[in-house]
Amino acid sequence: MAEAAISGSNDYAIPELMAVAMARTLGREDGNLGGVGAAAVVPMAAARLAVLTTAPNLWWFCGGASGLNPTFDRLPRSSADPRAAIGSTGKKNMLDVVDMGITGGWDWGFNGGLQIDMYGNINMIGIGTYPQLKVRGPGTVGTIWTGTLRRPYLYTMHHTARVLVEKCDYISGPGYLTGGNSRWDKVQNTTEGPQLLFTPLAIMDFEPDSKRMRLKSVNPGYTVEDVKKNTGFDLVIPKDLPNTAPPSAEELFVLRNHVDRDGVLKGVRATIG
Amino acid sequence: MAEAAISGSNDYAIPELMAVAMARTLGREDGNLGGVGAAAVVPMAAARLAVLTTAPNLWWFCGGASGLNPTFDRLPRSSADPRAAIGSTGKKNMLDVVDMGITGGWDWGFNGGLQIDMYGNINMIGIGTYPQLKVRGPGTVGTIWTGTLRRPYLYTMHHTARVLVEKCDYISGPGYLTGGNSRWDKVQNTTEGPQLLFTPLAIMDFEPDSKRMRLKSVNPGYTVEDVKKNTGFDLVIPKDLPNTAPPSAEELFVLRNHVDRDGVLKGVRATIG
Amino acid sequence: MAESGSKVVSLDEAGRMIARHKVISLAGSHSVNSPMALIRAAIRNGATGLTIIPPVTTAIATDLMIAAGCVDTFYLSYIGFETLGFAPGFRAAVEAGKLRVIEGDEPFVLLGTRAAAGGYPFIPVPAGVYDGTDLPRLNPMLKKIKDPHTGAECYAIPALHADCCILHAQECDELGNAQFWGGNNQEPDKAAAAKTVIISTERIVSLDHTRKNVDRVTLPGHKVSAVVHVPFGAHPTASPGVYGADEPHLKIYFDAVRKGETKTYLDRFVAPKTQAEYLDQVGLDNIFALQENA
Amino acid sequence: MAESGSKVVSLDEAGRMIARHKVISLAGSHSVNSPMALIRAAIRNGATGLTIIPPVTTAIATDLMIAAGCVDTFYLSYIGFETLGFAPGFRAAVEAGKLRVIEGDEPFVLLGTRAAAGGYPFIPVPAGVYDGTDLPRLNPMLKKIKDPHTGAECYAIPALHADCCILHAQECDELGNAQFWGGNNQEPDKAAAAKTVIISTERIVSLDHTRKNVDRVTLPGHKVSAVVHVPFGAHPTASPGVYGADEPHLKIYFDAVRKGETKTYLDRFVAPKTQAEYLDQVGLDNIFALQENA
Repeated sequence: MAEAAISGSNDYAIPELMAVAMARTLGREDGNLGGVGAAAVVPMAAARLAVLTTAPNLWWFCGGASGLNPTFDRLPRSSADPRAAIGSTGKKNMLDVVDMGITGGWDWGFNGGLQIDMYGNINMIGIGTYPQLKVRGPGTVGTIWTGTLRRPYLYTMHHTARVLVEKCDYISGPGYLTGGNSRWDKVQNTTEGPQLLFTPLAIMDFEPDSKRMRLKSVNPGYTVEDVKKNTGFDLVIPKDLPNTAPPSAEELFVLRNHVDRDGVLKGVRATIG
Repeated sequence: MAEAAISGSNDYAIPELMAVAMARTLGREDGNLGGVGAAAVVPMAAARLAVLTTAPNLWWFCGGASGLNPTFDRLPRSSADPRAAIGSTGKKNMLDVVDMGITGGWDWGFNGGLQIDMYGNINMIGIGTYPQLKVRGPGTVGTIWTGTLRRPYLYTMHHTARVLVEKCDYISGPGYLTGGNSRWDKVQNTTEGPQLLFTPLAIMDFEPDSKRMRLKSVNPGYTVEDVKKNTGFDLVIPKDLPNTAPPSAEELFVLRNHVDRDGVLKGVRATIG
Repeated sequence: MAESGSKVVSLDEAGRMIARHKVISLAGSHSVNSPMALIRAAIRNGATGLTIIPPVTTAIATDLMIAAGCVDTFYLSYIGFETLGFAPGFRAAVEAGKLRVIEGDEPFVLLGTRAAAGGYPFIPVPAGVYDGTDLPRLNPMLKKIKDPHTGAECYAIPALHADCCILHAQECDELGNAQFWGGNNQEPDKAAAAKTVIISTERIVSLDHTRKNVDRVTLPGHKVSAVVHVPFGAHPTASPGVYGADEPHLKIYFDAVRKGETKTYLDRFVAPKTQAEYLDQVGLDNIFALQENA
Repeated sequence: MAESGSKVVSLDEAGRMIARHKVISLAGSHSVNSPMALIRAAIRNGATGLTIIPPVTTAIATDLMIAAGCVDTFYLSYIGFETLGFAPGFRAAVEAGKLRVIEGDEPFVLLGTRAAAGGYPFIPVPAGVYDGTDLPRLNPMLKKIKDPHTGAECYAIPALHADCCILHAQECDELGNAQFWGGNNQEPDKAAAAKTVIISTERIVSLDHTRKNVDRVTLPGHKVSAVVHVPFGAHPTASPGVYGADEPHLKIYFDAVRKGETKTYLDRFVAPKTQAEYLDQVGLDNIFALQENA
C-alpha cells in the first residue's frame, strides 16, 4: 500500500484532484438535487466547488449537519460537523432524507464501500462468513439508496484489489447486480444505476450493454498498468484512453480560497495498492 | 330551542359556568397531558382557567395553533387562531398529535358530537342513510381518539333530544359502545372511557357497571325535569341530586381577567331544547 | 443562481397550472393560512372535476371550491366554520348527492399524506383505533391486515398522493424556499406528497434573507414548481404574524352560500382577475384593520 | 408550576436510572451531540446486557459502551470514526463473536423508530428498496408482505421500541422542554419511541426563557423523566453552538481501544464520578479551546 497523495503532482494532492473531477461531473447535475453523507469529505468539497464553478444552480444536501446548499469556505472534516451547515438555505431532517430515498426524490448522490465490484455493487456489511465476519464493515447506512437515487456516483479513497473486487461478499448498495439488465429486475426501474467511480488512480464508467466497469481516464502520473495491477478484476479498457485533466489554475484557486481554506483535503488519506 | 345563556344566572353566562365546571374537573388531571381541538372555545377557556386555579402543573395542547401550555389572557374564538399559541412552552405538529392519539399518549381530552348517545358514543358523521345523509356532519376529525385517550371528557353546547340520542346513527368516537364491558372488546384496554358530559343544562357521568349515562348535577336555574325533557333517552337519575355549584367570585375574577378579557365566552351560543 | 432559477409566475398563470390538475391538496387550518388567492385563481381558470385532499381541518378554502362546483370527490376529516356553523357549500352538495365523500378522519388524512410523502404504500395503525366505530364500514380504503411480526390486526391507511399542492407562505424566495409562520406544520408532507407544488406568498424575499433566517425555513424549495407574490393572499383567512382572519367576511360568505346566493359572492369576490381588484372589493381599510389581529 | 414539577436529578442518579433499563436508544450523529456524560454515568453504574438502538450514524457514544462490555445486541445502521477509521470496540466485539448485530441500515433504524414513535406496528417500504441487496437475507426482521390496496410487494420494517432514551440538549428547563441546536432532528422520535427519557443539558434555563424561545424548543418536556445539568456533557463529541468535537481526544480513545488498552481509557476518563473530575482529566484549557470551533 502506498499513500497516493505523494504520488500525485507536486502541485496538488490526490483528494484535490478527485474533488475537482467530481465537481466537473456535477456540471451535468446543475439544477438537480443530491447529497453526501458519512465519511464523505471529498464529495462534500466537490459539491461546494461545483456550485462555484460548473453547477451554479445545484441543490445539495450536506449529511449529518443537515444543511441544504451550505456556503462554508473552510471545509469541515465531517458532514455532521455543525459548521458544515453554515449559510444553508434550508434544512432537512433525517426523516426527509430517508423519505426521499424511498420516493426516489434524490437525483444524484455519492457512495463508497468496503468493497465495490465489477458491476458497481457496494458492500458495507463486511468480508467473510456472517455473522462472525473476518472484517466487520461499518454498516450500510444509506448505501441502499444506490438503488433508488436517479444517478449514483461511486468513489473510494483506496484503489486496491481488496476494495475493487470481482464480486462483493455482500451487497448493501445495488449497482448493476450481475450486469446487463439484471438491476432492473430488482430495483425501481426509473433509476439509472452507477454512473462513474472516482478513485485515487482513475475514473471508471460502465459499458452500456454489459454494465461491466470500464476505465474512462487515468489520473495524471499513473498508467493503465497501475490501474490494472491494483484492481481485483478485469476492467474493460478502451483504446485511446485519455488522462484525467489535472486541476486548472482556476479550479485550484476556487477550491483553496473558497472551499477548503484550511487545506483539509491535502490531509485526507488516499491509498493505492 | 331556547338560547341557554339567558336562562342562566344574571351573574354569569352558561358557557362561563361550563368552563368553570370543566376547570374544576381538570384539577384531577394536574400534571397530566391533554388537549382541545376544533370548535372547542369552552374547553380551551377551561384548560387555561385550570392552570390558574385547580391544576397548576397541567400540560395542555391548544389545537390548530399547536401551542403547548399557552398563556393568552384574551381567549381566541378558535384553537387555530395563531393568538391561541401565545406564551407556549413548546409546539406539537399535527403528526405528533396523531401519533400520540395512536400510542395513547394523551391522558385527557374534550370531544363533542353531532349526536352523543346514552353510552357516551359520539357521532360526527351525520344523520340519515349513508351516503346521501339527511344531515351531513362536519367529519370526524379526532373523535376517534375517545377510544385511545385515557380519560375522554364530553361536552355539547346544545342540550336537546336531537343531540342526546338513545343510539347514534353512526359512531365516530367510541364511548362505552353498548354498555357494560363491550368497549374493551374493541378499543385499547388501557383506556377508561368517557368520564363526564358537560352541557348547558347539567353534568352527567356514567353508571359504573352498566355504563349508562347518569345525571350528576343540574346546572343552577334548571331542574331535573328540564334535563329529562331535553334528553332523548332515559338517564339514570340518582336520588339526592345536587346542583352544579355556580362559579365562585374568585373563579369568575380569574376567568374574566386572566383568561377571557374580551368576554368571548359570553357570546358563545348555547341552546336547550 | 438567482436569475436562472427563478420560479416566480403570475397569479393567473398559477391559476391555470392548478386548473390543469385533478387531485389537489392544500394546507392551512380552519380559517388560518389557506391559499385563498390561488383557489380563486383556479376557480376563475375553470378548475373542474377536482378531487380535494384537504388539511385535517378546513373551512372556506375547500367549501368555496365545492360551492363553486369545482369538486367531485372530497377526502373528509373535518370541514366547518366553528362558531358560525356547518360548512354550507359542503353540506348542501352532500345532501344533494353531488359530492362524493371519502369518510376519512384526522389519522386517515394525515397518515395517508405522510405515507405518500415518505413513499410508503400505506401506514398501518392498530385495529383498536378504528374498531368500535363505523369508519371502516363507511370507508373501504381502510383495509384490515395482520402485522407480519406479531400477527396483531391493524388497519392499513393507504398513501394519498396529490397532483398539485397549493400553499400560502408568509415569506418565500424565488427558488421556493418558504416560511410558514404558524399552524401545525402540515405543509412539508403535503408538498412531498404532490407532483407539483405552488406557493403564494405575502412577500418574496432574497436568497440572502433566506440564508439569514434558515431556522425559519419550513419548506426547502427544491420541489416547488411556482412561486406567486400575493400580498394578503390568505384573506379572508388569517396569515400568522401578518393579519388575522376576516370574520365579517367569513360571515358574508357563509350567509350567501347558505341562502343559495353563491353566485353573488363569486361575482363579487372571485371574478376579479387581480389581487388588487379583489382587495378593492374587500376594502383596503378593512384589510389594514386585520393587521392588528395578527 | 416550577418547583413541584422539577425533573432535575444528579448525574449519578441518571446513571442509575439508565443502568436499570435494557433497551437504550440515543440521538446525536457521528461525533456530534452524543450524551457522553450520561453514557459514562451508566457504565459506572454497572449497565450491562444492553440492547442499543443508535442514531443512524454513531461513533464513540456506542463504541465506548461496546468496548466497556455493556452491550449484548446492537441495531446497526453505521458506526465509524470517519477519517480515523472503523469503530474499534464494535469491530473487535463482532469479530470475536461477542456482539449480536441486527443488520439494519438508515431506513430500518429511522423508520423502525418512527413506527414506534407513532404507534404503527411497522412501516412498509416498496420491495424495490431492498431487493437486490443482502439485507433481507441477513435481517429476518425485514418481512415481505403485500400492500392490501395494490397487491404490490413491500418489506415491513417493525417498530423499534426502547426502554430508555438518552439525549444531550444545549438548553433545557427543569420540566424537560429541550432545545437541540444542530443535527438532523432524530431526537423527537427517539424520545417518543421510549418509555423513559433522560436529558443532559449544557444549561438549565427558566420556564420564561423557554416561552421566549419557543420556536427553538425541539422537544416538549411532557414525556421527559429526568433532566441533568452537565456542562460539556457531550464531550468529546461536539455540542452545536457551544463547542466543537475534541479530535485529539477521539484519537486517544481510538488508539487505546485498537491497542487493547480500553481499561486504561476507562480508568482515566470513565471512572471519575463527577463531570468536574472528568473535565480535570481532559484539561479545562483543552475544553475551552473547543469553544472556538462551535
